[in-house]
Amino acid sequence: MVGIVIVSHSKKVADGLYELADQMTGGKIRIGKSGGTKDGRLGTNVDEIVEEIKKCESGDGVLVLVDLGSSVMSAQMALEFLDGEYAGKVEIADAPLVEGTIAASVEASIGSDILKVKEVAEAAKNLVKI
Amino acid sequence: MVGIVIVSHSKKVADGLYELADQMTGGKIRIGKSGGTKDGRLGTNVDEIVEEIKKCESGDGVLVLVDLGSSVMSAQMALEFLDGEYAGKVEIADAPLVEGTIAASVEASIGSDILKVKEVAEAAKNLVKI
Amino acid sequence: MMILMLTKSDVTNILDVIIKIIEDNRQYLTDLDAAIGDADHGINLDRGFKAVRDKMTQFLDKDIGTILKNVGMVLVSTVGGASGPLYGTFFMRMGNAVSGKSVLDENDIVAMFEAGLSGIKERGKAQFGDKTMIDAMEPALNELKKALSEGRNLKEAIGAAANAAYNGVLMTKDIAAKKGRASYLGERSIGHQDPGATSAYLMIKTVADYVDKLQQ
Amino acid sequence: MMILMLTKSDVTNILDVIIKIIEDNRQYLTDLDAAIGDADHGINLDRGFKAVRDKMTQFLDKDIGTILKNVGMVLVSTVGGASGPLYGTFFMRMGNAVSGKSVLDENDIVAMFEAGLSGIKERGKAQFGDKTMIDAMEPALNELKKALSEGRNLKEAIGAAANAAYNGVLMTKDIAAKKGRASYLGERSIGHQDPGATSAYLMIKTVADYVDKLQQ
Ligand SMILES: Nc1ncnc2c1ncn2[C@@H]1O[C@H](COP(=O)(O)OP(=O)(O)O)[C@@H](O)[C@H]1O
Ligand SMILES: Nc1ncnc2c1ncn2[C@@H]1O[C@H](COP(=O)(O)OP(=O)(O)O)[C@@H](O)[C@H]1O
Ligand SMILES: [Mg+2]
Ligand SMILES: [Mg+2]
Ligand SMILES: [Mg+2]
Ligand SMILES: [Mg+2]
Repeated sequence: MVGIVIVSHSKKVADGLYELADQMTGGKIRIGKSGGTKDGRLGTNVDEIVEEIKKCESGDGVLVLVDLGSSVMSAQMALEFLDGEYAGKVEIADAPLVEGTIAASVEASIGSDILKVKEVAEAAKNLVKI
Repeated sequence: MVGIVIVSHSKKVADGLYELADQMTGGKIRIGKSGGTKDGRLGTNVDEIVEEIKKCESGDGVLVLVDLGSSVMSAQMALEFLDGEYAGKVEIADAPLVEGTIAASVEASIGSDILKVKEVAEAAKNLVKI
Repeated sequence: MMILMLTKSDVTNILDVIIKIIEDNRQYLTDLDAAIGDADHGINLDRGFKAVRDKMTQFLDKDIGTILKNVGMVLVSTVGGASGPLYGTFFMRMGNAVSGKSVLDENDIVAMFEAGLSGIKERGKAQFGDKTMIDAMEPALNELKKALSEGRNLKEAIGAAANAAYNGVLMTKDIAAKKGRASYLGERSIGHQDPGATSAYLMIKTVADYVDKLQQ
Repeated sequence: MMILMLTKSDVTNILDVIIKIIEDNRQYLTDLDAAIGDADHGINLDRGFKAVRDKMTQFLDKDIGTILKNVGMVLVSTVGGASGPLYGTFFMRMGNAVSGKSVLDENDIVAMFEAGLSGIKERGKAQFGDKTMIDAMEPALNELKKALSEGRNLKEAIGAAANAAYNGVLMTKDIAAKKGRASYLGERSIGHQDPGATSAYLMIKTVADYVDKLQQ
């Protein structure tokens, strides 16, 4: 199963979104989360992103979802820091954080591959809410 | 100034996103939040949404941002429960929660009107992150 | 020939049984939701109807319309999931349709069901066949109207409506969800019974069973 | 004629001063960020450079390239904002450009600055004129190269680079942000000085002042 890693500037956002996604997938997939800096400020934590990706990789790849501008850069750095065994297995979605994470988590839980999971996450942009 | 109300199924997501938006706007605008049910489950709380909208209305209207499907319905019910004085002053954005909230909060903080703030929130759909 | 009417105490008795039935099916409805949603439908409704039970004394002296409206308001305030605004709107609209009344005849029952269902459709923008509670409710309403127009009595008509609701529930197994959380699964939701259709059936069945036991 | 070279201890001395300068300007940089961002740039950098200070002993025995790479890694791990990956990449790429060296000549300095700046551009996909740290760095690099090619010495060239960086900072006041958080403000960011360009200037100025005091 594809793993999902949630990256936010806020630990609360990451923790809460984890709960929402986990509730929808009932433990079927691995979901990681990194929010806030090591010392508890609003911001991102590259080392933690690396660790969470490792925890969530079970052979089928990991999709990373991010919130604001600099979390993309932090996620990209995390990918560069990962060993060669992860090369090409981890993708960052160009998707809205909450909506993309829920959609991607459900898609991963039905066993879709990483490209499909990423596609579904990115399609969450076009979600019509009203 | 236009007020912003964040509606999520998760109290943590609402609280964390509030902090992110407040950090970006430095107290210049009123930001409300409602996450989770009255008894602390994942879900929405219509009464709290009503209260938060009231707290955030200072004459220029309030934009409500929502996460998943049923939070739209809850926000719509909240609008129906509001007294006549709020009629036409409160809008729900068809926007991604995190990205829309940040963009809308900044836009509100520079004094834009509710239609412009809503437009900016909804344009966050097209944000290219990568 | 006697015509069966529902009194205010019939309505509150039915509500009491619904509260009980939802409590009994709390786990079942939650398990159905675990398969295609977020595993909370039974928890949500039980929380809502327990709140109705707790607040009931506050509006028990009112007319049927006001009672139903208040039931709806309590559900909206306490359920927390999509079923909150949906069933909340259902009960509020039913209440509006029979506002001020202390007995309900066949026409009232049809009118309130019709008003409630259109409230749900307006609120959730779903249609029959989207794998939602509407898939139980709409066939039930149609069957109720058909049976009454064919001259069958209220007991028979509500019984037939409950059967139609049941068939609607079964149908939800064969279709893909187009609304609500199950729609994230798309085609993968086929094979699973919709929790909201199931709870709607349970409520309609409760009414049918209650009415069936009334003396005509 | 003597040619000015930077030794390893020059590099670590400069780092020490940068740590101090960032600490001294923590509030100033944060206030600049409050106007057009999220009021944390000074806090972010101070946190990062304090961590550099704390970890410095762990790599002080290494060559200049390794030291700079480690500085970059520490910044990436501890800063927390956009400036973390950006300055982190800057120092890491500088380190790579002078890997194994224990003294730096003019060519090394140009090469490392060039490598660092292109790292920032790759990482953040911003260009000169987007109201970012690049607006201080790119004119500084261009001026450094120009001055050296005109035969001016390193002191003069780095001094000129620092002036160019300062003009770049001033320019950020007149333009709208296209990258980073300030871009949410669009045209409304005009009139405000970019915090990242300011911190970049402070670092370049630190190098210039240090080099200026060296005996040629
Ligand atoms: N838009 C809608 N219209 C009608 N019914 C819906 C709609 N969305 C969801 N439902 C019904 O609500 C049920 C789920 O309710 P519940 O689990 O309490 O809410 P949530 O999905 O928010 O957790 C679904 O099984 C479905 O029958
Ligand atoms: N894409 C980018 N490319 C180059 N520099 C950038 C970019 N995004 C932001 N910056 C710089 O980073 C500075 C903000 O840094 P900081 O406040 O530490 O990060 P954050 O914006 O995440 O809070 C800006 O003033 C700008 O100079
Ligand atoms: Mg549910
Ligand atoms: Mg739910
Ligand atoms: Mg900042
Ligand atoms: Mg920041």
